Amino acid sequence: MLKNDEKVGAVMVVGSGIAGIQASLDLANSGMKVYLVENGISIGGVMAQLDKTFPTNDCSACILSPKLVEVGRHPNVTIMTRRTVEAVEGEPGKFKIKLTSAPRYVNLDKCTGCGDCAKVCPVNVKAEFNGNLSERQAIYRHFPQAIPSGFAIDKLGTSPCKANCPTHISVQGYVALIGQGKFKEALKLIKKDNPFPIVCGRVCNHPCETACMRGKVDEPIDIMHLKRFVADLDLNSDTRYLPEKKENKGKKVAIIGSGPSGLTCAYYLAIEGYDVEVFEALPMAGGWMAVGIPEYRLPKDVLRAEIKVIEDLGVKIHLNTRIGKDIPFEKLKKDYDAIFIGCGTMKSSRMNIPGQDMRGVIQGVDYLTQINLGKQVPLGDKVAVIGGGNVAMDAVRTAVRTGSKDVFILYRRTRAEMPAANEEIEEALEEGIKMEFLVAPKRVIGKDGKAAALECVRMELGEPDKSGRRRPVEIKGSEFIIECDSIIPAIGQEADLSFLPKESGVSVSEWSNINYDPVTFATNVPGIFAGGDVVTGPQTVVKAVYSGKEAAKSIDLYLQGMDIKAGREKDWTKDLADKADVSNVPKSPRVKYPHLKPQDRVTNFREVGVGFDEAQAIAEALRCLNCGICSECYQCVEACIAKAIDHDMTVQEETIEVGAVIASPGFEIFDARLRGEYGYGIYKNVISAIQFERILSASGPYFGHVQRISDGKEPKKIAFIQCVGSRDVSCDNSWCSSVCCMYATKEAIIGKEHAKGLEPTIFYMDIRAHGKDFDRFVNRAKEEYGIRYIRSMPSTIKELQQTNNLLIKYVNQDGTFTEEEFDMVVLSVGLMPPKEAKKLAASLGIELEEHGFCKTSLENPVQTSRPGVFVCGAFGGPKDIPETVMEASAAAACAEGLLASRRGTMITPVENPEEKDLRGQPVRTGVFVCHCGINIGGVVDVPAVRDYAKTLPTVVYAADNLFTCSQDTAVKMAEVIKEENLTRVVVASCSPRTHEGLFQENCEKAGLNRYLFEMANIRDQDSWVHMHEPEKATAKAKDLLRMAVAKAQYLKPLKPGQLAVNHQALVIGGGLAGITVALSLADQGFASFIIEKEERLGGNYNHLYKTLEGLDTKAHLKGLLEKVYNNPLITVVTSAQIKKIEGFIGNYKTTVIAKDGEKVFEHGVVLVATGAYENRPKEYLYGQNDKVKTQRELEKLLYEKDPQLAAVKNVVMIQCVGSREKERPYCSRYCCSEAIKNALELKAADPSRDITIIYRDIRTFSFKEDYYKKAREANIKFIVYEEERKPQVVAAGDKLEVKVFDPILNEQVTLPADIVALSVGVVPNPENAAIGQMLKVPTNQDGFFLEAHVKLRPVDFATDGVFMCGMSHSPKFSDETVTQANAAVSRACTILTLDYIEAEGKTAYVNKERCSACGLCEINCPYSAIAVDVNEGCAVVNTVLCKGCGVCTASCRMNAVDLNGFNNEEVVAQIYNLN
Amino acid sequence: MVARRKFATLKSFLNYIGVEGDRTIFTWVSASEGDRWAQVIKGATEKIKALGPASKMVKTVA
Amino acid sequence: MENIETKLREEAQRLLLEKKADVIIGYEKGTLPLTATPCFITRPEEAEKLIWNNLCTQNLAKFVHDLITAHKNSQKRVKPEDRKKKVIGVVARGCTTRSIIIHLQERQYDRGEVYIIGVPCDGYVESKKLRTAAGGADIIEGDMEGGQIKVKTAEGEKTVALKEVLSDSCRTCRYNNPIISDVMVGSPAPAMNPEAEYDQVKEFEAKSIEERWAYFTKEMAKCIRCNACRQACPSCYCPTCFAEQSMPQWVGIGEDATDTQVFQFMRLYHMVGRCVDCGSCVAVCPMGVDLRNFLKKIDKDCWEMFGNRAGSSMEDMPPLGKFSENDKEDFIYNP
Amino acid sequence: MAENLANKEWEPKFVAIVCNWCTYAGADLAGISRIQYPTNVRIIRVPCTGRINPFYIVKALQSGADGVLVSG
Repeated sequence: MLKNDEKVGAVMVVGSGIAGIQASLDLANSGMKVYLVENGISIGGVMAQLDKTFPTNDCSACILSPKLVEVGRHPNVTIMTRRTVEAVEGEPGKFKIKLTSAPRYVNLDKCTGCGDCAKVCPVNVKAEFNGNLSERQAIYRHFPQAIPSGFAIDKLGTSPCKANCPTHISVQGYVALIGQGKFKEALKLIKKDNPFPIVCGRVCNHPCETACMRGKVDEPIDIMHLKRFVADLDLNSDTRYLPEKKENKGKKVAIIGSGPSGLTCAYYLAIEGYDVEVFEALPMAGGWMAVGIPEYRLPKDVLRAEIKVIEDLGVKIHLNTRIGKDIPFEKLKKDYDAIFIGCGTMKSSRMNIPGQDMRGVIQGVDYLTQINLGKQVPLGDKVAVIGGGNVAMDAVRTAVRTGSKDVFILYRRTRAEMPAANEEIEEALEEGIKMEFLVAPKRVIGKDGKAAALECVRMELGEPDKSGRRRPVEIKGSEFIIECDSIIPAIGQEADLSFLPKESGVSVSEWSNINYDPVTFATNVPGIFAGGDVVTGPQTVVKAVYSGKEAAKSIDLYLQGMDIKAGREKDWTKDLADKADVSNVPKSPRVKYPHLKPQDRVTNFREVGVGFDEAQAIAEALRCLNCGICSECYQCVEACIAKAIDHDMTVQEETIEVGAVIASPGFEIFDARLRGEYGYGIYKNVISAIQFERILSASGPYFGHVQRISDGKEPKKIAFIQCVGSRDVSCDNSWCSSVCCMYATKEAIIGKEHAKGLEPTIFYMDIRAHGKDFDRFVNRAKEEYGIRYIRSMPSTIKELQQTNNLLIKYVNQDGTFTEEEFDMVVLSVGLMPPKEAKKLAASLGIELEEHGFCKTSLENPVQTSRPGVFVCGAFGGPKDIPETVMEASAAAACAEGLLASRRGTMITPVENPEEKDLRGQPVRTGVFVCHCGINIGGVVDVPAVRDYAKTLPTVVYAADNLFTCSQDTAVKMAEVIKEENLTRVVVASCSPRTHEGLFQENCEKAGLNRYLFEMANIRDQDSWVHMHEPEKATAKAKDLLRMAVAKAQYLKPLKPGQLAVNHQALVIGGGLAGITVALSLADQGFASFIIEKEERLGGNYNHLYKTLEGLDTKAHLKGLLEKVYNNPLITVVTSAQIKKIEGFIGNYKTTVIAKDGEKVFEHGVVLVATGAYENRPKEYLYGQNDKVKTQRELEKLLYEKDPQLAAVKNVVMIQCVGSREKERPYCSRYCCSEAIKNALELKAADPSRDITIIYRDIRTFSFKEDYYKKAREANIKFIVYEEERKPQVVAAGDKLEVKVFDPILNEQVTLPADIVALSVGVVPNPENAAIGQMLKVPTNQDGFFLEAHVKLRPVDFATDGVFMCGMSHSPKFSDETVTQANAAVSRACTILTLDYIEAEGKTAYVNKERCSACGLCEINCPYSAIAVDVNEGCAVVNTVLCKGCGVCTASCRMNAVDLNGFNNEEVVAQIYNLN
Repeated sequence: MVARRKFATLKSFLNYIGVEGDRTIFTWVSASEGDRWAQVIKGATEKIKALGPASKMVKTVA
Repeated sequence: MENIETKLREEAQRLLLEKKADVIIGYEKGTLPLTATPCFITRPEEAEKLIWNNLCTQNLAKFVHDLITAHKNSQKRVKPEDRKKKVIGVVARGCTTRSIIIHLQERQYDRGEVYIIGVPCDGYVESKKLRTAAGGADIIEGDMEGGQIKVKTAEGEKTVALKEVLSDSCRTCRYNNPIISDVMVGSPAPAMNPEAEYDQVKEFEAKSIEERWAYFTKEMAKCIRCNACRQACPSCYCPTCFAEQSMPQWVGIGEDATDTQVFQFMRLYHMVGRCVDCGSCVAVCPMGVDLRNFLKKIDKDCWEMFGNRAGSSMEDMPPLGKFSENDKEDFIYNP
Repeated sequence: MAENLANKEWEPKFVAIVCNWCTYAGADLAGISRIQYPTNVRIIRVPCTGRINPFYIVKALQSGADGVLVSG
């Protein structure tokens, strides 16, 4: 065990859905440092994707957003996205956690979330946030209110095309840009890495296409010709692209040779600011590009145009200047700061056969050079070209064009081994050129000293040689003679290094290539670099370009005196984006590249390729699979004004020290494709519930319009199929996902609200509405919305070809089948363990349970198998939001309990800038009008409202925002406040009830007092309620805004008071909840008083023996009570009654009547744990016949091993006795499990017993479903009954009979019973109302306490400082009670840990001169916060007690009392501005 | 609750001096009653519409 | 009456001599014939000036409040422990004591700060009525005896029955004897006719809304905003009347008719549970605005809705400072 | 006024002075639930109906509101 001072006051929360967020907030608000770690790019989890939440139909985003913002801005929370936990070492109190972070490629400190990057991103991918129903860009955020609000880039790795391109151009990038019609941008991107797109768009050997992933589907993208397309566009445009040159560096570089490597080197050096001079021996620039490649492949004027760009950059090209002859090499060395040698291989290799020097034998290189330089070379009719490379092809095709009739190739290997580009060979064949394979020349046969024939020999392929190609071997005796007029050997080239004197010291290889460094292209002599064919031997243009580019970088570094090699080596084969499964990609062949017809080209030198037109280019580009996702086109980099984008980010590792870990990774949604019979992924109109949720969402793919995927039409009949991937052993998911019945009901209701004609049907097994107010929700769905519920599981779904409608076949209760057609099917997919569960469990060192969810302790559902590591939310099992939130708070409480001693040691205090002094300042109002996406903007003419705002008095600034609540707007607002020197801020958006605080914080951050802020509610009370009257809604928005602006000018800066906090707690009720609360508080170091009205502690838990899961509750309770009584921080008062509770948050005073008289306790918070009671039934002969028992009574008999059970053979259990009825329309939640628990126990004791459970719906949610399954396997019978057809219990002699209608048999059955056990349910504590009144907190219509918010504040009351837990809230299981108790403690600790509470700022104040001290205010004040001071002769306000209700103010005839924030001037200003 | 007495007397007095009682409407809507609010507004709009534009005690600003 | 006046003077003298009161507010003979005017006596010998008859019109509670407030303001600079108490003696009939009760309910002063010399009341003469009865001319001389008033004007002499010229408030007065007092002078006066208290209101209520509005606007149109009503009213003691407040300015100060309507309406409305129907405002109004018609409505509502009659009991709370489960809710709209 | 009544286009404009915790929240809920209602109302939010000075109602009428709704 660590000592307290060795612990770390920080907690890591892994997973940032609502569970992680709530846990983080509780921890951070009670003095803990929090690292909130998230896999994805933003927080919010699945809740952010939901449209509404059940059972109140609150907008999910609306209630979540403030939490997102709060956690996003919390100074004690560090949000870490794209992180993975790798390992957790250490012990509770001090863990070392190893994390890796995947690069985001966007610097969050700089990103403002403006979205300019996404606007220019050419890559569209499916938006998983919208259930893949819409598209997003490769740079993205999930939704506008996302936290962090910054963007992120998705990269799967380097796309193979880019990796395989020798120059590593962002191929995917320019292809994507072409696909978007951004041709200039595409060219610019190409030229970043290759200054010869015109050339490489024509004559490249395009290894990119070889690597293209599309090639695995059908054919690779025609990348080369796309490049030509944009290059030609540039070529033909009025203003050609010329890169920006950097400042002149005053240094000179000489380049030998004007081939692709030399000119590329020149190009990039010129851009870098060097004076570059190129020396070319020939009269034409371009090297082999000019003199090697024939006109018909690369027209000379086109090449000249490409080179002109380089000259335009300031590069001087000296033609006809041969180094070594015209200028000595040594002079260059002296005159220039650096030299690049790119002289190429301009010498043909010799065949070394007899007769090779005869007339009529002309070297291929020489032949092409002569022709390209415009000279005539007479060849005769029969021409033999020897070789299989590109030079051979060029020579042979040129010979055809110069008029030779019989032109052929002789090649010593086969077609497959020919090194020439395939299209070259193809085109040559098209042009009628013959090719002889496996033929080698032996000697030239002359006539008159001129070649006349060639003796050849046949070859065969032997073993592979060094190059990997099979070596040709002579076939002895196969010699033959071919007649010919000319022989053109084109078997290879080598460099002419005669210009390079030995003294230069430049090292040369045995192949007479210059030795070089393959990364830097430096020679062994400093300052001398070399590239292109001269270092590699004859290669391609594109490789030469690469060497020139890299050499330029080296020269730049060299001339700046820097290390030329450091960090430049890069393995392009790593991180290849080539692993994607392309098997499902639909085929779409290449766009045919237009050529001149062979008959139109063989007689001339016209360019063979015609080039794509725009439409063709775009179509071809759009074939790209975006295999890397991000195409690295760098458009975002250019678009980003904030310079936030960095494509070079890499994976990082880090280690963080914390005291505890909370795992909240959430869940995975079941992949419905695994249930093939429903056709998900095949039938277009079969969608998953999460997709439907997005369809319903106003910010979703269809902006909230309910429509079908196939045709965009509004569906009429829509079927929900429950339990897809839940309660389903066939896919190994035996558990119940707990939430689907409710979300399906919600989606059906909301769907119907969106599309009035919708007719939803829900197919189900049991409706599991086991939560607070859930049954009411389902009843409303049935009764008010007419939603049809069918208790049946469809067996198949078929799609109808014409309509894409779906035919569902299902079995009726009587066994017959029905087939029914639906327009759309929604699958209620279940909750699965998170994908990364196993890996995460291994990293965290925790165990998983059998289904793959996190294994938890029976006593404490947030405790994992490893001490110090806690769990909350769906990772511990499927659950809904309030339970998740409770667990989150409970986990926070447990972590705090462990680390209480280190509270406050690692946090950052909130610091706001100093407030502006407004004295003497005129009122300057800034107005921000919100579109709220389309929520407001879709109805109200927002720009018109904005412009109207500008006309209002005091308004000096008005703007409209897409989402005023987003973080980027917050930043902007703060800037505007400063820049415009605003003294008032008015936001026209949503409700101040949800967003005022957020905007006020923005004001504070800009140094403006938070009370100088006002809102106009133009969404909840305008656009949303006047959706069909846009003009009137706009007029109303203007009115509301005018009123708000009018009010704002009278607002005053306020300074709220402070209030000391008492650090003790009052716990009302000493059941399991109360005990847990007290112990948990004690763990955190806080004293508490348990007030219990009974004589002993324990409440209902006293009556429990075992839980369904097998916890020995008697032993558990005993252990807890021992701890309670031994804990010095806990005071227990039993047989006690609360007389009165005075005071308020932080300072309560409670008077308790105990056995030994009245006691007064002072405390800072109140935790209500008043519990509930077992219902006492009147029906089914209970109380009249002693064989009718409650489940609790039966449990006692069972575990006390009562002898009277021995003879019991027939047991009938009746569920929902007194629950889910008119009088008590709620479900008591635990009865189904309790019945199954007792039934299993009865059966285990005596397997011969006949047990029947008569039920309405079996609600064994989550893993409890396994016990239901076990019960059925144990032959326990289940008969369903409807509310209007209840069973009857009748006495039959000394036995009982239960009569019930069995819908499967379709008849009344009579069951004999030795015992009838009633599941009687729960009734609320009748004293709740009285206690509620003392605390000024409400109960709901059923008599349970009403929480502040059913989803996100399940243990809080609206009244600060009061919390609830256990069955005072609603019926629940004991383990849930423990969780809720811990949760309440966590919430309470956010107050108990404070030394001071900030009082409300909007409190009453007295204008002394007006006050006559009449005391009417004092009589009226409900909080005793105002009283007449007799000596002063006027009323005085206690601002700490004042809740700002203003009752005092209206009772004052003198208007002497007024209310800050709502003062008379402010309200009257609004009234005056009505019209 | 105290406020109710104020409104009851105010409404009665306004009516007494000749300002139609239906111009001042007092009601309650709880936080969970969105629908009631809509009904209140519908009803109030109808009542007030039936009275025609206000003229009594209305200050006309030149 | 002579008998009462004598006792009154004796009592006043005794109070001043015994220093049980620092000042006594009563009535003395007015300078004009058939008038009485408030007087303030601080010396025992001045007690002889005091009179008590049907000409004593004004509600002296107003002056009690004024004197005590002035004294308290003068004490504000004194340390609390050194502050001096001042006791005001007041000649009080029923309505005066009701106003004092309201003051006490509204904690304007302590019961010990006022010494109430209760006097029975059978009504006071409303001067406007007397003048009309006398023919409308200035009264030169007058005498009152045995329920008859002899009046002499430039146009001649006339005898008027006292009950003909009593104030409307007095005719239907329910509390014409003091509700509280420290000493009672004289025996209780006989009851007036309280049953007819709301007859006029009921009649007005029965009129059409347009008729009512026409009457309201007609009466308000007379008002010249001289504030005499406010100055006379014992319940109007606000340090700064809303009509004079700024930030916000509640009522325009120009001649706009609606501003006058709003001013009067709100002043009248401020009388909920606070108007004792003493008639002082009516008596002082130079324009003869029918304020009572509206004040009685407020009184009636207060009684019918909350069972409260202003200042009728020391035990009462201000009706707007509380509520009852039995309050009617019929004014609440249910869609 | 008769003219105005005859004019079907006339729409009243009235002010609702409402409590923040009850009616204002209820009105928000109407919005969240997208319950549609006439546009004639302009809401002034106060913390509690107890804060509503009767004077506000009179001032609203004087300012030309066709009606005043007070809702707690």
